[in-house]
Amino acid sequence: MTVHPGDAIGVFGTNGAGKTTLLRLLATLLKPATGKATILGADLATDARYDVRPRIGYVGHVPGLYPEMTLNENLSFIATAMGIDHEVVESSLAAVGLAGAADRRAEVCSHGMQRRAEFARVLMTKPDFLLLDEPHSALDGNAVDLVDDLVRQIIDSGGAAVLVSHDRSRVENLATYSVEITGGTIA
Amino acid sequence: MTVHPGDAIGVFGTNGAGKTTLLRLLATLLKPATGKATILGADLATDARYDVRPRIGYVGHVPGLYPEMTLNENLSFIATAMGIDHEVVESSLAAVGLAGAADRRAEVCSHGMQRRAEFARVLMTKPDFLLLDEPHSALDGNAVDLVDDLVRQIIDSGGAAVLVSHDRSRVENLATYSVEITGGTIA
Amino acid sequence: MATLVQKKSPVWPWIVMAIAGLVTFVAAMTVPPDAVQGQLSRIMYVHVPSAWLAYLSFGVTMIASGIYLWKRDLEWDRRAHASAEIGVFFTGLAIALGMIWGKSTWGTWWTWDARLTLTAIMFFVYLGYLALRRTTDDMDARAKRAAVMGILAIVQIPLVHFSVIWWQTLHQPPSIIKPEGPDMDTVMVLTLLTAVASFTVMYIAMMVKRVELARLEDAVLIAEQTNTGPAAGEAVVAPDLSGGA
Amino acid sequence: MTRTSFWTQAMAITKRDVMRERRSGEVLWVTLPFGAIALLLIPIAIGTDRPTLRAIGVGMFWVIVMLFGVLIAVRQAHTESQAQRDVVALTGIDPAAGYVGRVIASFMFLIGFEVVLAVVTVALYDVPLDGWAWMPLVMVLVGAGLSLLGTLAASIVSTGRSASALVPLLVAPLSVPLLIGATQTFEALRLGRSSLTWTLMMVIVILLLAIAGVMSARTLQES
Amino acid sequence: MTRTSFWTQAMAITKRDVMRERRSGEVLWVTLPFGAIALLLIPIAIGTDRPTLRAIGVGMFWVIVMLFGVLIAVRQAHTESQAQRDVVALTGIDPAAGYVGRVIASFMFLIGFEVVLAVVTVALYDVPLDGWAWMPLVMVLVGAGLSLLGTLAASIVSTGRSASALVPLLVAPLSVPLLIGATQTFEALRLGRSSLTWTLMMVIVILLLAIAGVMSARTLQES
Ligand code: HEM
Ligand SMILES: Nc1ncnc2c1ncn2[C@@H]1O[C@H](COP(=O)(O)OP(=O)(O)OP(=O)(O)O)[C@@H](O)[C@H]1O
Ligand SMILES: Nc1ncnc2c1ncn2[C@@H]1O[C@H](COP(=O)(O)OP(=O)(O)OP(=O)(O)O)[C@@H](O)[C@H]1O
Ligand SMILES: [Mg+2]
Ligand SMILES: [Mg+2]
Repeated sequence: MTVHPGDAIGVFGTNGAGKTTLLRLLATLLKPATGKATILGADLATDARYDVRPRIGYVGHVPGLYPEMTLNENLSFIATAMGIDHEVVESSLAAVGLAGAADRRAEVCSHGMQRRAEFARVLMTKPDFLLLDEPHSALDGNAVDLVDDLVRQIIDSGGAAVLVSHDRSRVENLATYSVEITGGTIA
Repeated sequence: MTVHPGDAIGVFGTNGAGKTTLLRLLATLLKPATGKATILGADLATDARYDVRPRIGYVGHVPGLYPEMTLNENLSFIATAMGIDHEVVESSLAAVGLAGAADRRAEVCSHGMQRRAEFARVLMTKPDFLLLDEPHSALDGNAVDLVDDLVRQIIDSGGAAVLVSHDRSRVENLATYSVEITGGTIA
Repeated sequence: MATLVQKKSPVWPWIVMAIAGLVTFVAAMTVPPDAVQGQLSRIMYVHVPSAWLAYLSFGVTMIASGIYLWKRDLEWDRRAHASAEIGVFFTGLAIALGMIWGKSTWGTWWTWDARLTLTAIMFFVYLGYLALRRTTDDMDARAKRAAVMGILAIVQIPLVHFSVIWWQTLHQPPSIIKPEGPDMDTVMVLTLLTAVASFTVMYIAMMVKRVELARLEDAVLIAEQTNTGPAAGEAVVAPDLSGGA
Repeated sequence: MTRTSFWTQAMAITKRDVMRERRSGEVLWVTLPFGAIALLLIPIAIGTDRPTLRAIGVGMFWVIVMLFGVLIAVRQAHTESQAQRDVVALTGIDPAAGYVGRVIASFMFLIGFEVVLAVVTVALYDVPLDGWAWMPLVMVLVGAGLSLLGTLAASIVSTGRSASALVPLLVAPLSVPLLIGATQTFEALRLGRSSLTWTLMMVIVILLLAIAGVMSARTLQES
Repeated sequence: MTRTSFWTQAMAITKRDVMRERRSGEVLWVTLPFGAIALLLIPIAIGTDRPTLRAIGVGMFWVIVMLFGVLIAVRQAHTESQAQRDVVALTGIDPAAGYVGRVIASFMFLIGFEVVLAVVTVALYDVPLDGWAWMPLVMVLVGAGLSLLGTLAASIVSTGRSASALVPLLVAPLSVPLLIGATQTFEALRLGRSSLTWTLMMVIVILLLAIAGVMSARTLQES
């Protein structure tokens, strides 16, 4: 399976099929036990995978925010570490409709707000390769459109995206093609 | 707003509107600051709310399983505490398609498997009042049908259900009527 | 992966171990008893080599760990592992014999003493090294974590060795490896050296056997990991919609 | 569905805690080694003067038991998530039964902890063994007191973030009588006096804690 | 997007840790009071015999600093979820910078911890103040050593089953030289000898730990 620039791939499969595992593997967060995979030109089994990390935009199904820090602080931390301008933090939060909640601690934000903040993070880092795990869950109608927009932006500017989802109709709209996973094998 | 036996109510609203808060309130997990609410005949502001708890089936958007215990152990714990026969644990897990994963620790189960286990728990306790927060997220097609079935069963046998969701079309199919929440007020 | 399993397992290490053990025993039994401690001083010819071989084993673990981190060759990880396990064995032996000895000379099995306590800590630290290896089946991750610990844990050795100089305690201070040269009776020194030499040979034989076993263990692990059996996702089946529980 | 009895509920909770401990090995593999290491480090730090070590050995043992014992008992405050608490609350378990169940589990861990550390202390400090026949009784009392105290503290912590600041304030004044009771029992025995007063004091503290814990259980469960 | 420098990255991590501590108050409100309580309980337990207290005061101080200090430094192993670790890893931060950043944060907490406990010790134990001029240096060395050690131990065990079980075993061997260095420095000063050897030993241990931590950071980040 090869993902080309400009591609958006939908990945489907039953619960426990291995979709999340595949995504974390592509995100360089897991190392392949066997087999070979290359991402943005870097072999996933070698240390080269570290170099491509800043170009990957990954959103898992569990938010990775620090609960006791505000949304703004959470994103600012990432921005400082990656050398992103702090104005971008605010504009990204505003872009996902969280301008008013920027100074709220993540733990008091609703599930959907936390997920929005995760998308703000991805927006901020302008990745070339987008990896989204169940991107539409917990988001309301507006936010869902926002995510679709984000994906289109990335692939239009020559990036690629892999979307894991159970919401077939929505993702198939977005994806250039789709694959099915069963029992760890890509069909 | 009154929920009658046999009703299934869909609750919609933007992210952060207060849907989860409403649900936890109805589940007696939060105490209302102002206003009055009664559930299964018990006033939510008084201690009577404790007595109705075993009759409530609540599934939050975060799974409440103990990660280091197996699915079977997680459910057995609840069963012992509530005086439910242990055979029901196994049949409930089988009913959600997890018979083969019953002896896996919750932490190695995929997100969807954990959610299925939560539904097995609700199935096991046979509640009169079902409160589901984003019931369809993270579930594959099969499991989604299961949830719908569960809701129908409960309302057919004279129970009631409140479903919080962003998946309007699916919930509207199921619900006897729907409400919209904006900024904490039920419209 | 076929290289991991040798066709024929060598028998010589077993023979070498037996001979080395016998030599040590004979040497310890033929040397004249110590003037002060009598027959029990014979324990020394096993106690001291055990302690030294423990040092040697842990030293080899450190070096092999370092080479592993450099070359990323799992063979070095297996050597580090094997050596640590043998080292734990020798440490245990030194402690057990020391306790028996202590019961007769100090009148107690165990006492607060810097060397005793630090030796005990060393024992547990390397047990911890072995435990760390059990926390994951991912061979690379396991090797890397273990290698870092295998290198760090080496500080135990100078600590144990010099502890008797740092504190005036009950245990014998170094009597052979020290600036002024050995101050023991020549016969005793020679016997001790014989014992140390045969223990070293025994160590080498044990290493050969243990590394061989480690290869087999890894081969089994690889077989388990490549033959995934029923795919993980197959534990989940379509729900039973026939009416639930 | 039949409503279950208080003891069934408490036992379900105890069983859960024991199982979680068996899987995570937190007490067995972290707290216990730390306690033992503490006892080992003390002589290294204060010097290996045997009479001093003999003199402070028993006291040190109790201090380590108190400190780590409380840590064992409050551990659950950190290991339970909001979602998990919700699930337990909705079973309709009597919060008092939950409290008792958790106390029993902690008590079992603490007794194990005390026994192992006692062996280590005797081995390392060469402590005088007079009055050892009282040891089991005192250990049980201290174990009961600490588990009641720690579990109560843990329920206070889990009700809110800033509340954790209260734990040391709660634990310190209440663990002192336990510590005094434990050490003075042996001091009294050594001097040939009756140690009944001290035992009685510990029993009273334990009763107070048990009453406080059971009575406040429901109040503390709400967020 | 420009790739940021090592120190920018390390500082981002330090800032994050300081902020999380400020919000949760884990060190300030739990570990610190517990350490102080420990120092308070000891005289209660072993009797308030002044010469004995004077003799053991300094040693006790260091033992408590070691035990709780390590707990402070390994706390992050428990407080960071997989999802949070993933997010940090994907920023492409140099793992060595992450290590250094976490060490600096722990170091700052530890220095605060040491200062407060030192005050408590002086107040409670009436310890001799000879050689107090060396105190800041030794405190800094111990703080540095413990934060390097604890952070390294936390990253060695951060993944894998029942991993936290290993923390005490990892920490014990390396904390012993620090403890010996700290206590013997003052012992040497008391006896009028040079304490340089001890200081040197601590510096060597610290250097070893720093090298080990930085070199192994990338290796250990992978699961
Ligand atoms: C549990 C008790 C004991 C333990 C854990 C123990 C441990 C050790 C260790 C680790 C060494 C190696 C030291 C080094 O060279 O760096 C050693 C050496 C030695 N031990 Fe023991 N020992 C114990 C009891 C005894 C007793 C009771 C005696 C005799 C009374 C004894 C006599 C010696 C002697 C003579 C050496 C050689 C010292 C040298 O030349 O360096 N040990 N012991
Ligand atoms: N513990 C808390 N303290 C203060 N405010 C909170 C707390 N929990 C939630 N809130 C706030 O209450 C509001 C409603 O949250 P709630 O979780 O009910 O939203 P929701 O409708 O479920 O949203 P979503 O669709 O994102 O799940 C949010 O603005 C949130 O920030
Ligand atoms: N850490 C782990 N150790 C062992 N097995 C694991 C681990 N994590 C996941 N698994 C197993 O791997 C399989 C695939 O899990 P994965 O999370 O990739 O599924 P998924 O396709 O994302 O499912 P879902 O739709 O439920 O999110 C599952 O059977 C799960 O039990
Ligand atoms: Mg998944
Ligand atoms: Mg919600």
